[in-house]
Amino acid sequence: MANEGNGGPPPDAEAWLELYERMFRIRCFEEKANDLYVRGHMPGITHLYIGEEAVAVGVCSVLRPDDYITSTHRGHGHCLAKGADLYHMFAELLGRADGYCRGKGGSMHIADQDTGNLGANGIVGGSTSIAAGAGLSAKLRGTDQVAVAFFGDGALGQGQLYESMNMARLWRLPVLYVCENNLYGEYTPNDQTIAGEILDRARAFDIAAQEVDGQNVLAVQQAAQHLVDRARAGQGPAFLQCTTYRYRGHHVGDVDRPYRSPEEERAWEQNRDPLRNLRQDLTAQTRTDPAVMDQLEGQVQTEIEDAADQALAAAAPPATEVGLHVYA
Amino acid sequence: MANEGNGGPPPDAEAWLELYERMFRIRCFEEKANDLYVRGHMPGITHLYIGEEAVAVGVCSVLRPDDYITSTHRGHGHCLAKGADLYHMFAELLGRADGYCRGKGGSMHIADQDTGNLGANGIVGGSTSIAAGAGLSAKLRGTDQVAVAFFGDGALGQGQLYESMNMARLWRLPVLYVCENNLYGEYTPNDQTIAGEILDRARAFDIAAQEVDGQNVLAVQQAAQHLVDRARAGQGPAFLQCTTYRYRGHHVGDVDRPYRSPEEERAWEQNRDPLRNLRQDLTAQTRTDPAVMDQLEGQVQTEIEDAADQALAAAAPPATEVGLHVYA
Amino acid sequence: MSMRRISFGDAIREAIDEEMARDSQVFMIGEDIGAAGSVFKIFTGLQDTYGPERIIDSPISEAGIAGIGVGAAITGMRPIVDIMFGDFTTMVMDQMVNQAAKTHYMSGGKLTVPMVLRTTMGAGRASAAQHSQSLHAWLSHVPGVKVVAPSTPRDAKGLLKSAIRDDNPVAFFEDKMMYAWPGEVPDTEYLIPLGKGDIKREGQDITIVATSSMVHESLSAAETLASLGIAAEVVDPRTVSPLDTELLIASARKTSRALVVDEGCQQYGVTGEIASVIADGAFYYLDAPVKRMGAMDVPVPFAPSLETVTIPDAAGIVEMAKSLCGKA
Amino acid sequence: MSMRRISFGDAIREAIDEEMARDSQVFMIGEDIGAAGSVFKIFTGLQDTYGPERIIDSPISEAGIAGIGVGAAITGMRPIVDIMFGDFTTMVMDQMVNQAAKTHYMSGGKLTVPMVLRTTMGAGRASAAQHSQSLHAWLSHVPGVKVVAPSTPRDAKGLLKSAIRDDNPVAFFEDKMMYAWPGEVPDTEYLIPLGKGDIKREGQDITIVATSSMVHESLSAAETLASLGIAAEVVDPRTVSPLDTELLIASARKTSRALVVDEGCQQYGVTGEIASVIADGAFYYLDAPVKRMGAMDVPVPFAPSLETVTIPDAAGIVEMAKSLCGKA
Ligand SMILES: Cc1ncc(C[n+]2csc(CCOP(=O)(O)OP(=O)(O)O)c2C)c(N)n1
Ligand SMILES: Cc1ncc(C[n+]2csc(CCOP(=O)(O)OP(=O)(O)O)c2C)c(N)n1
Ligand SMILES: [Mg+2]
Ligand SMILES: [Mg+2]
Repeated sequence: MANEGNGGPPPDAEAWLELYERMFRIRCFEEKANDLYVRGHMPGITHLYIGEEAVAVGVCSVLRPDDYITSTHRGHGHCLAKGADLYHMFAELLGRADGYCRGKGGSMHIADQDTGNLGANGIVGGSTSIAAGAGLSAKLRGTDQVAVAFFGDGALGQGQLYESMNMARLWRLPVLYVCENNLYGEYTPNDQTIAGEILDRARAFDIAAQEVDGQNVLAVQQAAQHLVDRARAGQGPAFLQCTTYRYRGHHVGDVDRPYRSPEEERAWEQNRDPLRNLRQDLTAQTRTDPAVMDQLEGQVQTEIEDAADQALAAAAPPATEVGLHVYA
Repeated sequence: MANEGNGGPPPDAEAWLELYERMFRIRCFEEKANDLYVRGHMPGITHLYIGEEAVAVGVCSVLRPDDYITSTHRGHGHCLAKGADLYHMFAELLGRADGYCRGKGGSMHIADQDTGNLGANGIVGGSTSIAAGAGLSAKLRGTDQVAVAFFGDGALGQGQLYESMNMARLWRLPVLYVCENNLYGEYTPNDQTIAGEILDRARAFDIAAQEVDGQNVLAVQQAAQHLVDRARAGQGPAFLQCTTYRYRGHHVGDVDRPYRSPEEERAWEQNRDPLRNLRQDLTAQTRTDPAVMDQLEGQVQTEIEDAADQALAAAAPPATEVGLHVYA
Repeated sequence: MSMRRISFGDAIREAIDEEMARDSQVFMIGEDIGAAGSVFKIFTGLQDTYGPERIIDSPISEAGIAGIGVGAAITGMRPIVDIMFGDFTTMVMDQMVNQAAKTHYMSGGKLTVPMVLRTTMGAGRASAAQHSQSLHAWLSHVPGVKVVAPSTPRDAKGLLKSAIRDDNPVAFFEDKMMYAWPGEVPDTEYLIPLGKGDIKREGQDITIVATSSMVHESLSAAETLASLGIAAEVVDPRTVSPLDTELLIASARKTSRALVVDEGCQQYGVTGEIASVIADGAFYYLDAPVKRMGAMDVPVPFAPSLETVTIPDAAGIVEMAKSLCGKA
Repeated sequence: MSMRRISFGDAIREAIDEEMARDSQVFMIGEDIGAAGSVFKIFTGLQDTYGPERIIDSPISEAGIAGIGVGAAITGMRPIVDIMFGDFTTMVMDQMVNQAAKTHYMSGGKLTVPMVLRTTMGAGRASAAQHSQSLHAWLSHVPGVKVVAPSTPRDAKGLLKSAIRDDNPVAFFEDKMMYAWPGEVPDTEYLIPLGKGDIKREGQDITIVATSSMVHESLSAAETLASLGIAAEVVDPRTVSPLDTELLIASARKTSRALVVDEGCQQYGVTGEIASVIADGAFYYLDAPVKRMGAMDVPVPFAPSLETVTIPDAAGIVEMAKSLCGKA
């Protein structure tokens, strides 16, 4: 039972349902994104967040709208969890003028300052110091905003992360480093690329660091709440390692996956699925009628379908826009 | 008594005298370099190693001629400790054709492959991955050479160092990371630039790390011997923090030094001087007659004077050489 | 000479395979190049042949592996450093420019850096701004590095073999769009010298200097132009630096008109250098100004409706050539 | 308008002081810029006025502070990132090129990056190859970044104030040799717009386009040329990108001869772009080929006997101008 033993708050059906809905929305969004790719509607490729929903939803559930996040190439989940709108996201993935970036960014560069999303990023590790800069900015402007840097285990290979953590700690910046450890960087298992213990990488800079089950949204939420409160209170940066797993390929085109076993994939999907986890908790601990969840799922699926259809019908940006936005 | 308590080998007058001579040679070289600068003979500026002699001499005393070192902007000590010749060094500092680099490198870029010195470096942290590359090269070529990366505490700010340590550990490369912690990076005390504990920065990568009194050449030698033997035996990289102090300015032009107190400087010079330390040990423990050391010092001073005079008399490279060595 | 038809990607793999077979000093390091055979799947099988010690999967540490390449190169190896996307050369500039390019010169000719940096260039895959750049102009600005940008499988194989044998750092740019493109290569071993351009099509009316994939756009433009009575000469420098200026100038003097096409951004890019070299060297022979066609000076947009307009194409080349020949 | 005589360094400090006084969003971050007042001693006292929170001494983490600048800029601040030597911009290319330059475009115009990257350029101090480069050509190749290279205290102050107020990333290159050079600046506040060149001396016989310190070499050359009956017009673009092409072309059309002088390496550098722009735009007016004088294409050597030959100087400019005017 996910929230047992993590000494979390007493079951709150309302709140849990909302977490469930958010995670489910991300999963459906990604399934639809994959579908759009397979059906040849989406230009380029995209990286799906399926399996990792609890990380983005758990962390963002404790953030304020004016808090910042920096995201990664696998950014749809962060974007939605922080409050982005389905239609403008699909439109961006499809390269339409109605997209969040008027079609100029695409899947890997969705940004939405209205929800505090400073942007997905195509450069592994690239956003870790950008998040520190957002934290410094909040501090200089005298607000109590917090900046969260989401990054994958692969970013542990980038020196930039360490420069960022050093300065964040020196200046007690309100930054939460969220490492989404899904065991692989592209096609390489990370035991081949990471020496030592991940948490020690943060502790070496005297940064509070802890690990949490990234498939348990309640556990993620609780851990994030603690570390974000700390940062907001001026107690400096923290590091949260979320152990998780991407069910699908590195990107939508990675279907064979010779670098890992079907057994491993099945084990994660069947025993540790964040949605199934929470669904069980909802029924077992809050006595929520499964029908409620089924209905919720139905609504979300309709939302997704409508948003995707609307996006498919939207217009591509006219060639005349190519020269816009090079300079402000 | 420097070597007491470090359980070092039984006093060996011969060996200790040689260490003393090497340290004294470096100090005299630097005094002369400063003198050449002050008298307007040296182009540009240079960074003196005075006060830190025990680090380079202690570490290099356990290296073989075919082992590699990568050095820093404060590199004269490393260069001499690894076996460089006084005349060619002075000639390089003065921009003469007889210099180690035919006058093209100068103080900050002296390299001498004959003694395994892969070069001083003007880029802080820049040589840490070069040393890892030399270690990888030794491993691939099947030799048992070891590569030592000397770098200052300031290099702890460079992400490059962490990328290098991660790979060195992953592939068990024969690399010794020697951090010369002299408390300052240029004009900034390093408590303002380093979060957490220095040794933890290496341990986070599961790299064996230890600290040693950088003013005690016997202690440095003993620690280095252990870590170099380990690396040579295929047990992987190690990290040695040597606490030391530069008596003079960041460079020869830094004479006022408002960023630190004269008291602090005096304390280091009077209580922890590596030369005085060893001289005391030599007399007290090996019963070496002070006259022997005085005579040795006299000889070294003469060497230095002769080498410098010879370099002053040497010719500058003809302008026709400017286009040479751009490509091999 | 009997020929075979292979893809550009195969040509790259064959060159590396042959050089690794003949010289044990050659090894390759990069991300996902081993078991995964690179994200472009061009190295499938190579690690099986040479093992993980010579085809090294690295962490996501571009700066670090470039530095490791430098260190290995100056100590007797011939590393090939694979940087997945040319956009990430932004992270290796320090090692390439301050170390690799200058080591031979700064050491007065003592140390050499026989290293190859392989990376990609080219837009057209809806990969957006951080995975579509052609940044070969930067390293071409740096003395001490050679820069190659081949256009055909035959050139790619012959030039890469020469690059691996060259005693200087060589940056090798491969247009990722061309990996699957087929072409003829000799059955027997051959080399193509660095620094020598190649006339891909002869003509008397106008010289079109083109690099990498732009050679193919220019050749198809030349076909169209021929049907309009304009005989275009298509010249491929193949090596961007050092540039085969004689060949370019001779062609322009012959045709009295010149157009330079390259996929890097036009401003301060490759076309500026080549155009100014021709405008100077052929000044008294030119009947029209030397024109340039680089990529549009905007970040590469994601939406295909925008991306396509940013890349020079055959149609645009035809228009420009016609107007230069007074046939517009 | 009443004027004062101040040094180039003072002009930089005054611009920053005035902008920090008028706008609390402006802050500066860099190495040794606080208590030490920068290694060039141009910021003495600034930290006393604005405190360590707005004049931030950073660790030696160029990539990190550039990223922090980007993050602070997109969240409401106007950071000035100080990179001590232009040679170290090799370490900020990723943040400047993949993040700062593209964020506005990739976000479809939503996010802006009002950030100034200040750094140095120029050889002549016997600082050798890693502390003497002029690398402004690279960022000039990148759409989305503006690049400034002022030649006088007056231009420096007015342009830096405009750069700080600009909503785009601006790279500001200061020739370290000029910091002590005096010049007239207005007593009252003024701005100089980015993108506008300036005719530093009028003439009818030849146009000399020069940047940064080369403007002074060109002006003294113009003096000599005048005595030989050649009236040279010295044009200073001031902003390298975006380039004031109209001004340059108009001048060349008027004089019918042009020479471009810049201290960056000549190959694939600033002179190539400017020369090709003029050769194209003034083609039908030119009596002679447009000539270029960049730094010699070699790493900057240490020995003064070699270094001096690598930098374009007045004597060389005079010779070139004479031959262009048929007076050689
Ligand atoms: C600096 C850089 N190097 C390489 C890449 C290519 N790349 C894209 S995603 C990726 C793997 C990232 O792994 P991880 O950080 O664990 O994120 P995950 O994909 O597992 O979510 C790589 C190597 C990149 N985008 N940026
Ligand atoms: C990448 C880089 N950034 C900045 C500098 C300028 N710089 C030269 S030495 C130095 C301080 C280095 O401090 P440390 O590593 O502790 O060595 P120390 O001088 O104390 O021996 C700095 C900042 C540089 N050379 N390289
Ligand atoms: Mg991962
Ligand atoms: Mg130090």
